Amino acid sequence: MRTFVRKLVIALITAWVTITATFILPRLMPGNPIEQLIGKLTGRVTPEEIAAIKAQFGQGLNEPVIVQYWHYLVNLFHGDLGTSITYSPQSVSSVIFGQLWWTLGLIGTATVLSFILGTALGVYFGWTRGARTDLFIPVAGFLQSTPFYVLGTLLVMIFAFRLHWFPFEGSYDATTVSPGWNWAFIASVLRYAQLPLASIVLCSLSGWMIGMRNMMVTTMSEDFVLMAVAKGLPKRKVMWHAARNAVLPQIANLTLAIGLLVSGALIVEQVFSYQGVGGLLVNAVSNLDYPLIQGIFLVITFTVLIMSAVGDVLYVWLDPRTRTATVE
Amino acid sequence: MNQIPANDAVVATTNGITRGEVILEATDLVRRFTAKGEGGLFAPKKTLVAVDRVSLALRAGEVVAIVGESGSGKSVLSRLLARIITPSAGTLALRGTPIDLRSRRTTAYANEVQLVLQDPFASINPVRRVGRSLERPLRIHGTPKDQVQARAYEVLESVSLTPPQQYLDRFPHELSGGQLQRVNIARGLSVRPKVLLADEPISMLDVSVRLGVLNLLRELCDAHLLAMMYITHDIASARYIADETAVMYAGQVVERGRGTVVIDAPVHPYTQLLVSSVPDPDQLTHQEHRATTANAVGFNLEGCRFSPRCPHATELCHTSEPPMVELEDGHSAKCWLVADAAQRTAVSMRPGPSSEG
Amino acid sequence: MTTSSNPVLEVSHFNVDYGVGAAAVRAVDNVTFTLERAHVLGVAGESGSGKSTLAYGLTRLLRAPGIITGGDVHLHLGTDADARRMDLLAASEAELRAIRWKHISVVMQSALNALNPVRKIGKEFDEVLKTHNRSMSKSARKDRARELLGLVNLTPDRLERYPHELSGGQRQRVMIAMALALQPELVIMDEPTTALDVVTQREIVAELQKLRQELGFALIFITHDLSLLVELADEIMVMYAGRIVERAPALELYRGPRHPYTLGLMGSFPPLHGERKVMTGIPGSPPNLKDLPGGCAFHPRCPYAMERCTLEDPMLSPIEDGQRTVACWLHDPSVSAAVPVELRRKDAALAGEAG
Amino acid sequence: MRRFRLPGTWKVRVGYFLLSIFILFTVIGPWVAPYDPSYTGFTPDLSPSSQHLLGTTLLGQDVMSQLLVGCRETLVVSFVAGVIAVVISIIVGLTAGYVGGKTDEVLSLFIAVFLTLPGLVLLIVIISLFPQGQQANPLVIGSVVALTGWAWGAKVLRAQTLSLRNRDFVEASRIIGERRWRTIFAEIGPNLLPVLASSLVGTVLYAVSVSTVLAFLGLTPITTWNWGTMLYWAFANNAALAGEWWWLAGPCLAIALVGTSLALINFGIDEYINPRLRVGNLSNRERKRAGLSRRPKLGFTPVHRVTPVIGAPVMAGAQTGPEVLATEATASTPAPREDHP
Repeated sequence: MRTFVRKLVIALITAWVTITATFILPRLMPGNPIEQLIGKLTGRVTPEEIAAIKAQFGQGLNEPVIVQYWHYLVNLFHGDLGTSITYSPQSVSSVIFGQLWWTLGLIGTATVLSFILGTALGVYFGWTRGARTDLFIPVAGFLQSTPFYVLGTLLVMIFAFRLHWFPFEGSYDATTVSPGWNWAFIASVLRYAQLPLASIVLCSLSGWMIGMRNMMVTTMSEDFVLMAVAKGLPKRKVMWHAARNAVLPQIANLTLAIGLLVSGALIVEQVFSYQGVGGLLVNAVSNLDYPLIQGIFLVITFTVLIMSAVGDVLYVWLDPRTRTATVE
Repeated sequence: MNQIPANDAVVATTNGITRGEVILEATDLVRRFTAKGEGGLFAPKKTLVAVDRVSLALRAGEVVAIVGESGSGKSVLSRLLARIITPSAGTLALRGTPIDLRSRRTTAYANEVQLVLQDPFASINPVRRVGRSLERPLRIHGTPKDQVQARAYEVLESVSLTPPQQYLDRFPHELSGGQLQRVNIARGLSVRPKVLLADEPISMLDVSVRLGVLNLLRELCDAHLLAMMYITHDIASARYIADETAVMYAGQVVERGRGTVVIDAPVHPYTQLLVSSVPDPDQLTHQEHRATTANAVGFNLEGCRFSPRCPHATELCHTSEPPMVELEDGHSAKCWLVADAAQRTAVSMRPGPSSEG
Repeated sequence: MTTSSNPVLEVSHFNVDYGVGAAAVRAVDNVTFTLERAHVLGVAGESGSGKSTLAYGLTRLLRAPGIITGGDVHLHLGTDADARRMDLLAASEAELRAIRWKHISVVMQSALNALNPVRKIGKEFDEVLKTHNRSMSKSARKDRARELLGLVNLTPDRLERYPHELSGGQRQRVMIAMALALQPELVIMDEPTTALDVVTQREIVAELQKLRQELGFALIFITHDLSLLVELADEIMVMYAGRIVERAPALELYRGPRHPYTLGLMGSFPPLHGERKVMTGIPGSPPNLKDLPGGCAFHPRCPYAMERCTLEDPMLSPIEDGQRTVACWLHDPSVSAAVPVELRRKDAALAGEAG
Repeated sequence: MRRFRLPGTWKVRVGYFLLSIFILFTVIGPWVAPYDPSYTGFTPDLSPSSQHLLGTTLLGQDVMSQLLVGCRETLVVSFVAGVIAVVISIIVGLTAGYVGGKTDEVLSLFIAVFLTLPGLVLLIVIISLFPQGQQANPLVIGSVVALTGWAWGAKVLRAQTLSLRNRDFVEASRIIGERRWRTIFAEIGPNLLPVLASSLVGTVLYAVSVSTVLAFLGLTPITTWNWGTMLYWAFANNAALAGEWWWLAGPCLAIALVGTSLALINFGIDEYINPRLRVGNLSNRERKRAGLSRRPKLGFTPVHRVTPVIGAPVMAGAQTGPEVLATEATASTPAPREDHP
């Protein structure tokens, strides 16, 4: 229980830090970026919108900061992230949620796939360590240390441009299908998702794999695994004894990995011109669309928080030792 | 071995210390720990009493053995005496001078009271050469630089690591357990302390080298008139080395006595249990074992700590803490069984803790 | 011991190396012995003497880089009617799996490490019973697990516990109960009580003695505590630097050791009775297997060492009408030197006078 | 644990070799670059040739020169980030681990929060807020990257310090009266070196990837040369679409190789920190040399009868060539030590 409460507290504080950081950062930055922004925007947007942006970032307001903060929190609580500059007059939340599902789909599938595949491979490579399969480890190291987008670029070059096996950009074939719950659209989405997915999975899989392999090797030197052999259990059961324990640190590392994976996925979206929050973020940055940047940052952090909360629940569920408080 | 002087009139002195003189005296030392209870953030905190009103005196040239199982508080006691842990209550006096336990431990105190730890493989920094670990205490205690090495040689020789130059440049992993424990003892001795506390110094060693280290401790105690405390769970080794033995259970001293009396004629049921549990090939016949299941949980904090496991426990034992009763010269036990009838009724009238002074 | 012939385990010229080729270190060297049915063999020795390596090597459970480099190990399975002699070193993985736990079981030093931390105790019992007896029903398995816990004085509610929720003594009891689950002919225990308090150790040893009489399994019990072995074992084997240096019936070994190392080992345990006197233990340090002295490995620490000891390694040879064996030149008939009195007495009341 | 020296496996050696090449180019890159990387006067869109080893860009620039010149900025930013992150993680991790109690609670929370925040996104937010001029400063970029990347190292350091703090030698140094800061830095510190090295390598790896992403996205100035800006220009000019693979392959491979070299070194550090990854099994080469046919499997000790004469004393030192035993015995075979009582 204590672990649980602790994780909850950490999640809440992270959420609060994120929210507060998005409030403070634009106000703290040297050179007053908001003034610069407003200068650039003059003429492009209506005076009302400029006033709204000014209000959001505390420019030209006589309210004390703490009151601004309160308004900010109240707005946030109502799901109001302000108005996007680039996509004006759309609200930031509607802009983000229009794209979020693409990103969530990609990230979610990639996380699950890479975790399961990587862990399974790690179990195998750990079990057969000392065999020829050890040679895969440096290869995995190469993949692990290659940034997602570099691998994505290579995949595009080879499979899309050279071999024409896959489409090289976009999320679906906009010329032939239209979005909706129809088979043609779904098939197109699945086809277009393959390369981006492959590049994310290939890169993040190696991390899981190396981690799991090392944990397998470490766990296999524990007595209880030898004991399982001594009991005459069949190989797969012995492997399970080891894997069941070795997977625990993997899940504990989920928090870290998800953060990295999400960041990577945003960039991959960019490489493949895949629809989603990544493209939105780059657009927002190049257009100095601060409300949108803030919104994306918040939404992504919350996504990561929720995903790592799932990991934490999974961990407590899998490790009985965390369930009982022990007095040291 | 020449342990208890046959006659107290045979008085040896070194550095102005007389054999048998009380060097370090602890009175009613208490150490409580608070631990988080079960059930989330808001659970009440539990207080654990690791050391409960322990009094003892360490005398020059004598070894006091503290015997107890793991969790009996014997290691905490040694750290209280070394002042690495601050006592919750009680007093300490070094050569008659009371120590202010609220102040920081001074270098001077560290100079007088040294502690040798249990695990020789872990208690010397693995990335440093042995010589450096040995010279550090000397440097801290202000030995001039040019004398440090000479003293290190001297002290290595005194623990029979000869020739010393062979050991100074080695790394800990290059030495055996027995050699490392000697280095460990040498480090404790290098600053010429008056008190040496040894926390299970032989339990991690190979059986064949244990006796050598034990003998070394005894010799050093006699030669330098050290006041020594020897902590162990091995009763036989306590019997072998000690001038006085105290048995600890659940943070309290439950029986103590001079010489071998505690082990040869134990009166406290716990000491009896301990002694009868030691494998003893010479007495294979009477192995009938007093039924005391270790499964019994917890300590009784109301009455006698041992009463839940004690085969002789009465109602009184469960409700009221027994006093430390003096049986004969220097032998006393904290048990209602040995308290005579008169005392029993007298004390049971006024329940409450009482401890020996 | 050679007269009766109902062995459960026969070991001859057994060698175990760590590593291969030039880097190999011999951890068990030329070990030969026979264990009779329902007997207890105690193996004593210090760190690095090869006693654990021997135990794990015999069962072929030894981890890499351990390699069995020679000898034979035969296990006699089953009752008299369908008895079968199995070559453990030639056995395939499947054959080994089939006999493990059913015929040989193992108890390790630390029960905490030997129990899977994320599994309930009941699950571990269930798995063992299920693997080796497919026809057993789920409720029958559960009943059997309860019964087994009862054997070692534990209540059945422990089945629902995780290992970390039990005390050290309880865990070790669980391990012993589990080792007996399939009524094996041979149980190997590697320092099962070393990590426990002396009172708990006493209780477990008492239970072991009781169980052995009831169930009649043969036991190899490994420890560095000779006194414990004298109580528990029928026979004791003393190992030094990977070899057996002495083997004798337990009490005889205790009352009259023949090898200087055994004598020294006994002189290393202060007694619980009698007058206190200075004892010396064994000088020097345990040997480094990577760099063993030539000749008898014990000679640098041996107070009786002769020139021959530095040159030639003594073989384990029978002495005193084959009742016991020892590997020491002192007892060699061809050596003219007189055997010191402390190494030939029949019944010394107490060991430890020598040294 | 001994002195900190990485195991000399081929992985580590290859890692060192690759990394030292890149470090060499960091130093001499701009001097050995054949041309000015910004010079646009060459024939555009040339595939690799002896004149232009990595071809030219669509804008008529020499790719090789860009790669060599860009190496410096990329690696400098990454190492600056790595060093700053390690310094932060030492301060936070060591303090949390050694001081413990409330301090630890607060710092751990701090670490946990930074671990959860998606680093790159935070980075983008912060960088986008910086004024244009300062975005080019490697120190600024390095610091910001470090700010989002120190938490992992701090977490590992804290855990390691926590376990070291309870080790007997730390207590022993307190017993002899050592001062607290000396205990932390002189006694615990050296024991943390492998973990520190690992977290430095990890952070540099992270920084290489992240700083190039920033440039690639055009978030840091695109007018200076580093591998990120090379990719930016390549993508901006649709190099992939045009089939100009050399334009992309250079920076991509360089980034991947730097990453790989660091990952390989990290394998070595892992094996050093966790000896269980190292010992306990025989390498293929050892096995083959000894004529052992199969890989040892857990719980099935191989039987490999090598002693022709039963009972011949193999280890009897003097007789059977101690020189053979001495050569490798200390290096590769773990001491067959039984557990301590």
